[in-house]
Amino acid sequence: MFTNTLFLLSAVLTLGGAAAVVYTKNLMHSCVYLLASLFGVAGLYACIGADFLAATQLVVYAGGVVILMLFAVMLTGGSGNNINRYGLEKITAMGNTKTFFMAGLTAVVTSLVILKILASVFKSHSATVLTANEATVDKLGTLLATDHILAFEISSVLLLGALVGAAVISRPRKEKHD
Amino acid sequence: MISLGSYLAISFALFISGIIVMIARKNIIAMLLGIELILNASALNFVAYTKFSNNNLDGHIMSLFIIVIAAAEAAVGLGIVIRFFQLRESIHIDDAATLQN
Amino acid sequence: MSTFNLDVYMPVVILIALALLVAGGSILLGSFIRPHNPNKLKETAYECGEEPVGSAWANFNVRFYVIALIFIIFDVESALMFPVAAIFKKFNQIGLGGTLLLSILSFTLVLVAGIVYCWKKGDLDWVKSFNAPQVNVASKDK
Amino acid sequence: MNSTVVTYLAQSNEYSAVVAWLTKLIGFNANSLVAFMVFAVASLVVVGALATIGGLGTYAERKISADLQMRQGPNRVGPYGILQFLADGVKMILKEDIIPANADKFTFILAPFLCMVGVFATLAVVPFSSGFMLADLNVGIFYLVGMASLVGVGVFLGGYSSNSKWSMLGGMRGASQIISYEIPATITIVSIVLLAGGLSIKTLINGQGGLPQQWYLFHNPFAFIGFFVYFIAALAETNRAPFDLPEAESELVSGYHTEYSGMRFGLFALAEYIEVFVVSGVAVALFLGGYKVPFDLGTGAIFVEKLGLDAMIAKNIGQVLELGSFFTKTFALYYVVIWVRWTLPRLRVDQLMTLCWKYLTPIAIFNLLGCAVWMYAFDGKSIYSIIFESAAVVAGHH
Amino acid sequence: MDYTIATIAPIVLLPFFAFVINAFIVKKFTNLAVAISTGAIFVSFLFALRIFLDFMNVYSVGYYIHKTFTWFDLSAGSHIFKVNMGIYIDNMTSVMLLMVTGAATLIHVFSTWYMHDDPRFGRFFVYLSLFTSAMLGLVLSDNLLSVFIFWEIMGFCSYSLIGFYYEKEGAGNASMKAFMTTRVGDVFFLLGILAIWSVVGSASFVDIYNAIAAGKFSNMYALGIPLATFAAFSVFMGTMGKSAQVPLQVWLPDAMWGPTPCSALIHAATMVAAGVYLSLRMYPLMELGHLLPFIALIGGITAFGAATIALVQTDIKAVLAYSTISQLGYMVIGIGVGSYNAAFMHLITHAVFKACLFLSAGSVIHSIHCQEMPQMGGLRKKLPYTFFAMLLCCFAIAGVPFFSGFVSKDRILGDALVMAFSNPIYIPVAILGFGGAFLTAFYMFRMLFLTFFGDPRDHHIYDHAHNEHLGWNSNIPLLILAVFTLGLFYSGSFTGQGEVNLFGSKNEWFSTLIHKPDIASLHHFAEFQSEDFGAVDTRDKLDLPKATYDENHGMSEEEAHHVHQIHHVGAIASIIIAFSGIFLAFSMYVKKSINPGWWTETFAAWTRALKGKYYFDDLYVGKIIQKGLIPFNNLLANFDMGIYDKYAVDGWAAINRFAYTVSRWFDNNVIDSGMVDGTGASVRFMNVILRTIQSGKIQLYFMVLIFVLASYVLTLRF
Repeated sequence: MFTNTLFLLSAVLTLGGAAAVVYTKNLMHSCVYLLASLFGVAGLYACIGADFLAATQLVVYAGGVVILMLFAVMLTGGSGNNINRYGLEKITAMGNTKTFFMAGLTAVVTSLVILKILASVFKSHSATVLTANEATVDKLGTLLATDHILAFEISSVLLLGALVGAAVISRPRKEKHD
Repeated sequence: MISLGSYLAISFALFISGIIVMIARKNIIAMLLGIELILNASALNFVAYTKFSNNNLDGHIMSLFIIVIAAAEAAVGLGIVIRFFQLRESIHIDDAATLQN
Repeated sequence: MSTFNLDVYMPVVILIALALLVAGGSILLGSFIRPHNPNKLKETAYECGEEPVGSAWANFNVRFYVIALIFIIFDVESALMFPVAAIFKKFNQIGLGGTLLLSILSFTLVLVAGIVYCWKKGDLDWVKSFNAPQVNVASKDK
Repeated sequence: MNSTVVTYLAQSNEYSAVVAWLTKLIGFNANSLVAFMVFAVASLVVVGALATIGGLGTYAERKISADLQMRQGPNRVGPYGILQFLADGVKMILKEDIIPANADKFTFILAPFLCMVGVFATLAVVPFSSGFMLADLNVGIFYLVGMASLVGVGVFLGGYSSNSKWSMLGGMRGASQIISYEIPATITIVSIVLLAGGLSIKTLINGQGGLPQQWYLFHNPFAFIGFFVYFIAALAETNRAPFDLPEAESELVSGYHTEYSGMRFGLFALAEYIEVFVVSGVAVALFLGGYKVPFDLGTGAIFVEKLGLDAMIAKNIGQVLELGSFFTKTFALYYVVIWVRWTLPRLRVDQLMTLCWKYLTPIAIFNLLGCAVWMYAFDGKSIYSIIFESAAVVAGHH
Repeated sequence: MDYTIATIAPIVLLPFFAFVINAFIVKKFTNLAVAISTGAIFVSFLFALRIFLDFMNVYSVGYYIHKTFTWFDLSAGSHIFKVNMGIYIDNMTSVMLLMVTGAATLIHVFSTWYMHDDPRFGRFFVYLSLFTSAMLGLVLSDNLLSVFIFWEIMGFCSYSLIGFYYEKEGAGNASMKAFMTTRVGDVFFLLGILAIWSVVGSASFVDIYNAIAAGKFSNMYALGIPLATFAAFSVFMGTMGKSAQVPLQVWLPDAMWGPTPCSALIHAATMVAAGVYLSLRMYPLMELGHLLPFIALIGGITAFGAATIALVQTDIKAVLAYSTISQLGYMVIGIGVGSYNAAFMHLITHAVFKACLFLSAGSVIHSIHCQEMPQMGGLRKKLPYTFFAMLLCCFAIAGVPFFSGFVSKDRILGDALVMAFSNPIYIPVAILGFGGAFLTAFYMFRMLFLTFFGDPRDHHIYDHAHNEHLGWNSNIPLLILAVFTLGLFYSGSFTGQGEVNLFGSKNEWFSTLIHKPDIASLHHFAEFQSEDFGAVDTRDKLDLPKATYDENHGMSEEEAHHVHQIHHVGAIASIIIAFSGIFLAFSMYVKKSINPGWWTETFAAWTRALKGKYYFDDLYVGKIIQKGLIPFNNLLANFDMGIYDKYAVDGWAAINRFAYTVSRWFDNNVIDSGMVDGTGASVRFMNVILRTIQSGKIQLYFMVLIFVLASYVLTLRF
């Protein structure tokens, strides 16, 4: 009963958020809707017992990625419909009928592909019995420290690379005359 | 109500939304939003399959690293966007079509 | 391994609903009794009593972004550290503490290298951004 | 595991009776339904209590600041002015609700809601006592970190949506400050998790005891430093002085909520005061033994044994003692927070970032590694038990 | 001594770790980086020495160490696709390891002196470390795939080191040339690996040997030729590229743009020898593919041709470079005439004396800052140690008895002579071989005399030769290498397993231990079983019989006697040839009784051809590359105008005007408008389309990607 409610709420939040991301024309709003969608995904994780992943989703996405996106939106001029000094359209560029038509076409094709792949799954897994939810933290920790130790260590290198790379890219640069 | 099918359907919808956002938007940041949606859809798939097939946690690990990579990707991607904006005063994707200057 | 019921998430949902209810309710309650007579002056943003100049949604200092960037990397790092830290005690009891300690050490030190790099390059200095000229469009955009 | 208010109540016979009666009445298993109702009531109690505490927080702040500055403080409304917060509340509801014309209305309305949700959701895992706890999630402390980060989004959106330069600056500063100080706080939490061996709040508290030498604060030197790192970071995360840059009156008018008026402003304030309580509570749970009462009085077993009380009543007495223990420590920290605010001058923005990234974060990482090495080297024993045991060994030799 | 991968891998990994560490610290801590590099290779040398002594101790033909582990496994069901990596050490490998690590150590030490004042002192060592680890990896590899990987890493290092002085334009061009030329060979080599894989299903040497023994290659054809021949030829093309055999020899002389120590290590001692080493490993395949005569011929042409070019060079390093090509030619002759262990011995002896020669040349160049021999002369007194070392090496390379070059080269030539008597195809090989030997003796001593004897021709240079800068780290490597040019280290038995014999015909360890893996003897490998990672080798070496020297080499008494006789003739001939070459050089450049100028004037055309290096560069650069397409076009045009128009069109027109008109109409309307213009138009049309597609619009790419993927998936059935 409650499980289904939680699932439904999360699903509605996820899909509604995603749909709103598609629909809205305001970049800042679409970031907020993305937050809602990701929040819903966290709920979906929680529904199938992936409690640690749900929390990670909250920490990394709600706290991290969305804030980063919001900052990036601000750094590139907010979401006002300004025209910059070169006369270029500065922001928006949120698509028009033509691009949405193309996107719709692609989406149809993609959904054909995915539906074809998923058809068998939908047929065979119609009635699954939910296994009991278990605490995942210890298991995940054990996996990370044993089987996936290499991935764990390499991810630190990946993060280091991302940190250094992004810092170098976005660092303010001195102009020539100084 | 909670079944593999419903999870796959949700992740399918998320994925399609991501595709649409990625192609329809001409704003680089908005495209990155689409990429986040796509990555989330795939991560959700991994967890769902893990739950409904053998219930070992490999899918969780995979999703965990997808999240890690998504974060790194967002950091670097947005860094590039900001740098590009500093150079061009634009975050229109088609302004990024030239290879030089 | 003990199992758990999804009912443990009930309070979370209830509390979120309560938060929305409390916030929405108080505003709704106020709307019945509070005065509502807006005028143009009231609705302008506060700018020391002057007419606001331009939009506030101009570009901001890149420093903010670099900070957010370092933040997200360390956020992810801590997210990965949590499960490993949680099993440390258990592993220590069965005699695997040394290997786990090594892996935690190497994982952390690699990221420390990152923060040392940013420190050396001055990304952590806030003041520098005031002195160093930069290609920031905020001042030009009028 | 999963010992919440429901599992606590389920120990009594009445609970199962009620469940059985309801099951009979409505025709299907009412376990979940009763749990829901209990949770709902408990949540209402918690929210009510904390709203009051938050409100009283404003009163306490004024009173304490007045005390520190040798003034009277509010003293007109009610005895000692204690009803001041009610008067404030009424005022806020009665104030006109102004949304600036140029504002982004959607986010303007959403921002305080986000703050509220972020703060209220963290209440779920605040351990008031071993029995009175809303949810004991397996990932409790991590969940708390995640939910609390919603506040950052709320603050940013609040600053952004007003379309005022003061708000914008305040919002950017606020968000970057909150996320920055989340790092040392989180890493310190990781080091305590490492000591306790689990993410659930219950596990964290059960690793400690009622007496100070059993607390993680005095477990080892790294945890001791960690407490101060966490406390400073928590202050900054809640935008409290001396880290209240986002709302620095002398610089930014009122920061990110410059354009907010009436109840909308009230929500920000309420969220802030409750968050202070929550971080104080978390600090207590992590470092100061949480709800633990000395000499295991909290379990109530001793009352059954010595006084011959009924088991359930003894347990209830134990719970009250635990609640007392938790609230005493938390309010003590709360007092320190207010005390700090009215004692220390505000930092400059560059000092703020320097403090975070060049002092707290390296120290926190050092603490984490130190804790890991300590665990490995001393097999998880606290400094007290090491000294005590060696003393015992020495004593045994003589 | 039981070996596991963990006890063998340090040989490769130490230099590699040195490379990794140095790559980071080289800018700040140059001296530390140099010390790390040198130390790492020295420790590798100790490891190699231990392995070598162990093999000497066992002293058995059948002893080898083979450790494999699965790199990746893509097997699905019954379809096995498994890639193993591993280590294979037999007697040959152990000798090779010792040579590579020893030479590399000495050259590292020498480089600390030679490169010391260079601004990129540290970086040089970074490259050297990477190179050394790659070379050692190649030597230890048990399969062609890892050989190829290390082969390419070496190619890269060679490229970097040739272009080390990248400020000079010539260096940049030379490095590019070396890279591209060897690439031609490498492509064939890869093709060969694939061809072999298609038959064997593995690239492991042992698997290949087993497949050959089992006759898997029979009745396999590729492009209409036997697959064995095809594979052997492709692999040998790799050798030709790497070991600078005609016609891919052009890059090696230009490789001398690199610093001299790197020339010594890479372009004399090790990397170029790796090609020969590969051919030695693949000997059964070459034999199976009936490629040996071809190989011998290529080797002969290379040996002789390069020697003739060396006659007229004036740059001291150029002489050495051509001499290297020529000596590599001898090794290839050795392979071609089936003189397996002599070819390998020549590889080793050549590595030693050529490294020493290069290092000597390096110390001369570094002392006088000049490479041109006509400006040298009389340096004997200034550089006595260098002179001594170079003298010994020249004796060795010229084939004077008691020196190493004599032992190995004489054996190759002797076998060539034996083959020439039995098979007329080999007659030119023998002639070219002996001729080359004469020229070798001549030009090496020409170089020696021009450099060290006579009066100083350029007093400015002579006076400024600062020999006081020569230190222990420049002389000791030279002298150590020079000592090892003595023949008794290779023939005879200094390890105490047989009797010492200065003439090198009795009980010598080299030919006792290293046996030709010809098809007849491949059964030896059949007992092989792959072992898991790090497992101890199950072969109990105590059970292995000690190898004994077979004077008859498995032939009957009579045959052996016949062969010995020819060998004696060959030996005497080569001694005479060597001394006459030396005498000729002596009389030309020391006694000056013969005027070399007369010879160059008399045979001016020849001299020009030699100076022009037989115009190979002109051919490649000028003819094939630059004008490759235009002459082809011209040819077509000439055909059109000169033959078709002149005879066919005019003739036909005269006979039949109607046909002519029709032809012209056809020409105008169909060929020109339709096809020629049509081609242009279609290109323009495609251009428009392609330009639109190649718009840089990432979303478009993404869409196309999705559509292509979709069209693929939707056509699948599952």
